[in-house]
Amino acid sequence: MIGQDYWWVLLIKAVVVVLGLTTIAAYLTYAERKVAARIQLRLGPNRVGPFGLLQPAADAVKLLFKENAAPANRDRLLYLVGPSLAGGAAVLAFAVIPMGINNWFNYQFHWDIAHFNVGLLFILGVTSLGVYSLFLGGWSANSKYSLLGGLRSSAQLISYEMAVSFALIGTIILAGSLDLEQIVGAQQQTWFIVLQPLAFVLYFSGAFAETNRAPFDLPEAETELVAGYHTEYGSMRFGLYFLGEYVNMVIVSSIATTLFLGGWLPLFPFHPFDWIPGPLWFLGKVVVLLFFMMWVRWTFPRLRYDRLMNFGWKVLLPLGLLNILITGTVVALRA
Amino acid sequence: MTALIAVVMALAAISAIGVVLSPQTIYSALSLVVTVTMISVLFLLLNAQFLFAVQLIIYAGAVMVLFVFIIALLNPEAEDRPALDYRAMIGLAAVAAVTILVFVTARNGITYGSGGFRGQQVGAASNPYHTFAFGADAVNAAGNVQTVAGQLFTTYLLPFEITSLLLLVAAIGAVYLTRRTKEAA
Amino acid sequence: MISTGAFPYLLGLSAFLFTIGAAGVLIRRNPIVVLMCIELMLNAGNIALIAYGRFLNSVEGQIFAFMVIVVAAAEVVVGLALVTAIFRLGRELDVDDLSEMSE
Amino acid sequence: MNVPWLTLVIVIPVGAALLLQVVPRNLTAAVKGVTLLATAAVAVIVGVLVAMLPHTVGSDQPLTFHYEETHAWIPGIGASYHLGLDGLSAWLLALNAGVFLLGALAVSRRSTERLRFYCTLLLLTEAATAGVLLAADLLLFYLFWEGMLVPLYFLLSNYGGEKRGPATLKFILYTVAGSLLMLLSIIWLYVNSGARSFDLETLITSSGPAQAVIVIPGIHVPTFTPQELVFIGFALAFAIKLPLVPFHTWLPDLYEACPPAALVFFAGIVSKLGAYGFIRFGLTLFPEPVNHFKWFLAGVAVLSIIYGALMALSERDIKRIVAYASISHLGFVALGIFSLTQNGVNGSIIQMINHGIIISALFLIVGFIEARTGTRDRRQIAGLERRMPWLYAFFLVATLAALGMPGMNGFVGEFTIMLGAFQLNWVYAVLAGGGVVLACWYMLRLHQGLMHGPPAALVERVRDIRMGEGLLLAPLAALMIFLGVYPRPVGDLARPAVTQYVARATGTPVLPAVYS
Amino acid sequence: MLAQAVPIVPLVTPSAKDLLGLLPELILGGGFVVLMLLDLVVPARRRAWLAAFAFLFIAASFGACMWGWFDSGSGRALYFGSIAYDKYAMFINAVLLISAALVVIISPQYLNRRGLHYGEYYALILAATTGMMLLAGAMSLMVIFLAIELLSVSLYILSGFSRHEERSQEAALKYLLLGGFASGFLLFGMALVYGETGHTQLQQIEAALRVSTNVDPLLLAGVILIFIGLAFKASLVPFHTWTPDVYQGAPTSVTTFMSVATKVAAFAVMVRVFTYTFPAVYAHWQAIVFLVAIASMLVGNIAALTQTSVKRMLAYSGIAQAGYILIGVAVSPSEPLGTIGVLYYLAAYAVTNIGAFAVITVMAGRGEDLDSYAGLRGLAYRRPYVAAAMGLFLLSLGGFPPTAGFFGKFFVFAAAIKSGQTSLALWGIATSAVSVFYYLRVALLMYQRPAADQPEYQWSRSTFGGSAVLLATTAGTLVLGILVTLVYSAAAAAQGALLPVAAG
Repeated sequence: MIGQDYWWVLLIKAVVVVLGLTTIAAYLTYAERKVAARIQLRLGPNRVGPFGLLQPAADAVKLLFKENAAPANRDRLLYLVGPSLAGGAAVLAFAVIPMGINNWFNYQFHWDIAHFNVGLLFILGVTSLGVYSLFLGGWSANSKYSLLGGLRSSAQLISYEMAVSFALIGTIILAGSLDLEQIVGAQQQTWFIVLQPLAFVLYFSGAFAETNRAPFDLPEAETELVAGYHTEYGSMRFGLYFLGEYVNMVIVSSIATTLFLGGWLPLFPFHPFDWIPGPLWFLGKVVVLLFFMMWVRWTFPRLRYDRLMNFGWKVLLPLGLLNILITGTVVALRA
Repeated sequence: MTALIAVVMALAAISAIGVVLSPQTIYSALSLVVTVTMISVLFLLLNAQFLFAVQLIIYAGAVMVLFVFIIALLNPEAEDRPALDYRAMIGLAAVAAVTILVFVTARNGITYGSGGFRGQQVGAASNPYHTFAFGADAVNAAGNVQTVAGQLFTTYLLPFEITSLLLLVAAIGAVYLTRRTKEAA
Repeated sequence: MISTGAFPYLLGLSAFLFTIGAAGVLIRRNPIVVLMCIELMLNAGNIALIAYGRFLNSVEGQIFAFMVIVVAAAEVVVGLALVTAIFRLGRELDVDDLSEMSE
Repeated sequence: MNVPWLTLVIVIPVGAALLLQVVPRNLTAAVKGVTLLATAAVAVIVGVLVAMLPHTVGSDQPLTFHYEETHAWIPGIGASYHLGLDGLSAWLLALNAGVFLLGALAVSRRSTERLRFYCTLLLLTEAATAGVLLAADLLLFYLFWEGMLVPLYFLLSNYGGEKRGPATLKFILYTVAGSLLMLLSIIWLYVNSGARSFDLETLITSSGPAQAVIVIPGIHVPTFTPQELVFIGFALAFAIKLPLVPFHTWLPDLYEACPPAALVFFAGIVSKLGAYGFIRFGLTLFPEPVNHFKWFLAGVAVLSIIYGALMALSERDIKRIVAYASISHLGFVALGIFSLTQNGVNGSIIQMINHGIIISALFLIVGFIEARTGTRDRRQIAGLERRMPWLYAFFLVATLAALGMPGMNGFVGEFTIMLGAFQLNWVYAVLAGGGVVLACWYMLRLHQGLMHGPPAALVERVRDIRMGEGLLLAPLAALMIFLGVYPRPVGDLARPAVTQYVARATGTPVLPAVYS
Repeated sequence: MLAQAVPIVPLVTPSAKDLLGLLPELILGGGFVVLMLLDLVVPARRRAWLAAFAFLFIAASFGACMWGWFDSGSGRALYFGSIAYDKYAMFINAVLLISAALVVIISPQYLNRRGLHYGEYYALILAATTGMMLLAGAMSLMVIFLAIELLSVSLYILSGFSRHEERSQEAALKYLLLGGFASGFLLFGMALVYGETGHTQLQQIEAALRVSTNVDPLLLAGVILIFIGLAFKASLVPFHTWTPDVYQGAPTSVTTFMSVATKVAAFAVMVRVFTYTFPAVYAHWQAIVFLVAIASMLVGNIAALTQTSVKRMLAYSGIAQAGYILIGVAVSPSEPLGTIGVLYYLAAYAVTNIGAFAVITVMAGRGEDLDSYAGLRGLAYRRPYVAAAMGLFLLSLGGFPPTAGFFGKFFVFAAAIKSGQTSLALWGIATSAVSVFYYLRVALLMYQRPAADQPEYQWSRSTFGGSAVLLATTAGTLVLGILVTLVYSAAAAAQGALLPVAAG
């Protein structure tokens, strides 16, 4: 079931989430530059607004007003479809991420758009569509660099999706449900990062690859592919891809939070920690993970492509299977 | 909700036409992506959540990507035959006829009457295997993933095992057929 | 959710997809597209299975559909492997031309 | 007497054929030796069996089988391995053994090239024809009947004249079509008999009365009853094999293309099997249809007699002349059968034996002539009398026998048949008599043309037949004369069986055996 | 909202006894996996070992079949009605296993000559046979569908096994596309039947159809679509178009296997589904089966007349043979002789056709197939025994006694007449007469002297394996043609114990 909300509540939730995600994504670009600057002993953006906080807005204006330069023999329709889809799948997946439950005046309010009894499956299903955006971007431009980038990214995404899904199954076994709220609820005592450390590492490694971030950012490797699948994109169309990447980051962090870091649950299940509302806990954990991703990006070298694929198939996947095997055995023995 | 269903079904149908009539292979493939996605939504609406996920992950996320991949790699040229020639016209007429016929047959209440589906009534009378042991809404109450999974590994274990063999065969075959050997020219 | 009244429409859609897939197999020549049309037919079968299963309160439909998806995946993998192999041998892809042997 | 003699008759040739496969191909003497030995052994066994066959009517059984062997074969459908010998088949079996022995003797030593294959096929054919004559189970009968075609096909298509390809195909297609219809009829009989058995004796006793298909109640519409249709299925198969006139077209072509040595047994026995089938199965299983159709069938037989004779008159190729003569003679056989009288059927059996002997001799002679002169055109040959006195003598005997000269065996058969035909209707007998007159004409003309007058150019250098060849013809000629003077052995042996058959066909009760 | 996750349906796990009943299939499926692993360790020069291993597995599975045949516990459905453990399945399994064994024996020589000797071959043969055996026992629409796919996918790959030959690859692709097309029909038909009866298990479908009074058009559509799907696999007219091209393009040893085993499995399931599950609607599907049978006999035989390639001729002849076998299905379901006839015909067809194809396989030269009629000319002069065997197979295909083919035809014709459908038998007989023409034409060719200008064809020497197979098939053809009751009584026993009807 998708939920029992009134349709207008749903609408409001949806609008808020979409706007919120775009804003967060925009500010993540700012954060990334700041973090990069700190790591490289620089200042980062600091001209537009206080501490450069308006920089994302300025970027947005710039991208919007730039002239559209597009390859002449592109596939006109798909050239437009590609960027439009970017981030779409990710936003859709966010619809079922629970950020808390409140009971207001006998109205049970779920901090998500849709409460869905097989939320995890929904996420896995929807995120598997993300590949098309990259692929279409790479293919439609009719340029070999973008094509190679597109193909690489698709291959990479598919390979890692397997590993990532396997990593998640351990948590499902522990929680005994696919309902994300129930999975969070099962972490009341112990977060799954404690019970499933290997799975968390596997998932998050895979998540880097899924979001095309360093050290797995082969599809858009500047030095080899001149930025990969979006080489031939400019102005706001490029902006959409850019935005999509950061939305993706938010999503993978949210999933990791929900499945491994106890979602909206406080760090410790007692006062004063549980005075802080659940959604804030959730956001906090997501922010920590996002920072971690940026940190990694600016401190790790990039893998070679074949190593990347090997890593996915020959390390992550077997380990994921092993994790399932161990978890399943333990759960079966204890039951 | 009815509007949603109608839109989803219409999109599925239109994109299916696109699969057949697109002059370019890649458009066919992308139309098929839309079709399978819409079908997955239908599955969701039909309370088959597990199938929804499987449809998206396997079909949209893997099978269709493979298609798109191969098309991009091989880059087959557009067909020289016009997509909408007389054969296509005949085909589409047949499609329309069959669809309407099936619709009318199903609509006329032969398949189901006031007492529910005929298969259900007849089945209930003749069933030693508890397939209908779930009450009318047992499937709907909790996620039916559990029900499906439970049945999959007990009653339908044999078919399930056959699929594993099938996948193994397909994998071996694909590797064999695409493997480059020294004697390859 | 979906009421019984929608059933004829679902079955109609299923029949539509099935026949259009079948028509596609017959009128298209590119093997990749033909393969896609076959997928369309299998999907149509799945819709029918799940729609029936939903209104019969039976899980058999879903389980069957699941198996079908697996089968379809296996078939596509082999089919595309063959397409690649033929392409590598340097042939144009055209079903009507796949008749080197018929004299 | 627990030795399965009848099985041995079938098995010995098959075993010899298998044995031949391991004999080295170039050892022609060994190949010939094995073949001869096998055919001779069969001939001896058959001879003893026929000599010892009791001349009695079975008391409690519808048919009079001796030396019976019955084993379950396909018990699930009631098919059995049932062999038996009676007065009807005994002489034909003897003829069979004889012509194959002749065939084995007549194999030319010079054509060593594929002798082994030839001998294999000859032996297999012998086994199949013997099986046809011995089988008392319909399915088993069909097995041999159809199986016979296989070696014959290879024989005809591999060793023959230039036109053998189309001729063989024509023959095979004709006969296969006919026998497949017979198969259908056999199955129908089986299904509708109620006894669920293929055994001839069971089927005879259990076949129900024919039910007429009533198209419009109260009005007689000439339609066929199911049983009549089934009979037609059988009759077509037999008529093609015999052959009766509209189905005869394969015969002259095939005889023309057939190698002479093979013709000895092909013409000698294979075409008799159609007539044998008519008597054995047609008369017993379908008494009513046979009675119903006898006017028509006898008419066809008369047509065969006259047509064959007229065609023989118009031909120049001596082989074809003999072939048409054969059709004419077989018409007599058919006429005898369909007269449905004791005399007629008895005459048919005698005539079958006689014709087997005569036609074998004629084809041997034709073969010798062709081998020596290199032609078969009767107008190019003349005056052989002087060059080949021995051949002349044998040919004279055969000619006289063929045209039905009293004192020769041909006369006995034809005369008895005419008696039967007369009992049926005098018109048939008169017309058949016309056939005899024509036979005199064409046979004497042929004989005169070939033998008398000044020698033609082609005849200048021919030599007379050798000793071995003469020894082939001598027993045949002796038999022609012997059976012409003393035909009783054949008639006596056949009479008990014929009594039964005719009684069944005409619906008259079997009379107590009157042995005179 | 946090509903507790509790199992809704009581879960019953299959018992271990079920596993035992599935032993033949398990051995073969296990053999498939083991062979794949062995392929990794066996050196390339010793790949014949793999054939030996495959043969061992087949033999073991055959042993299990024999055990199952005499097991008194058989005659029931395993895995909750998914698969039958009855004599019928064991009969078909035995035929399939013998075919597979014969193919495995002739393969090493052929594959070596063609440079195709890879370990996957044997593994895939085992996988395909497993699929066919599962199909023979299938008692649920799901298992039928999956088993068909298992065997088809294996055969698609095997058809394209000659990787560097366009003909083989194209044959495989064509086979796959049309096979997939057929699967679509099959699936849609199954969906409709499932929806209208509420079941996928054949026993329950049969019971449901018996109970129900009115017949829904959608149900009939489903039945007919299932028939179409199966007819594709059995290559019946008008769903036969793939057959000649695929038979010709695929490596001959694969064609040998495919031409026989697929047909055996397809007809096995067709009998179980149509004769024993859908008898209640016999009146509705009879006409279509009837017409398809006649069309197959006509088209197959007439098209075979004009062929000049042996493989194509045998392909069309196979179509015609399928038409004859279908007679056994088209007769009334209450006529047991129909099923017995199908079983007998299948056994006869298996030995004969494997023999005929084995001759082509054994005689194949290096790198090319013995394909044209001209290539066979004069075979009897150089290889008299092989030619004699081939002649025997052709006669058997033509239905001459005393060979296996005669009794195959005899039983189905008898069934047709017995159930009052004489016209079917008449069509069969008319087309049989036509078929004699082209079978004997080839037979004659072998015994003709090689023409003076004929390019000398490189016939290979038959190896031990090839000779063994030819000897076995020759013996089988004769045994089935003379000692009929051996197989007939087995077929009758198999028919008598056939699920789902035997149980209810």
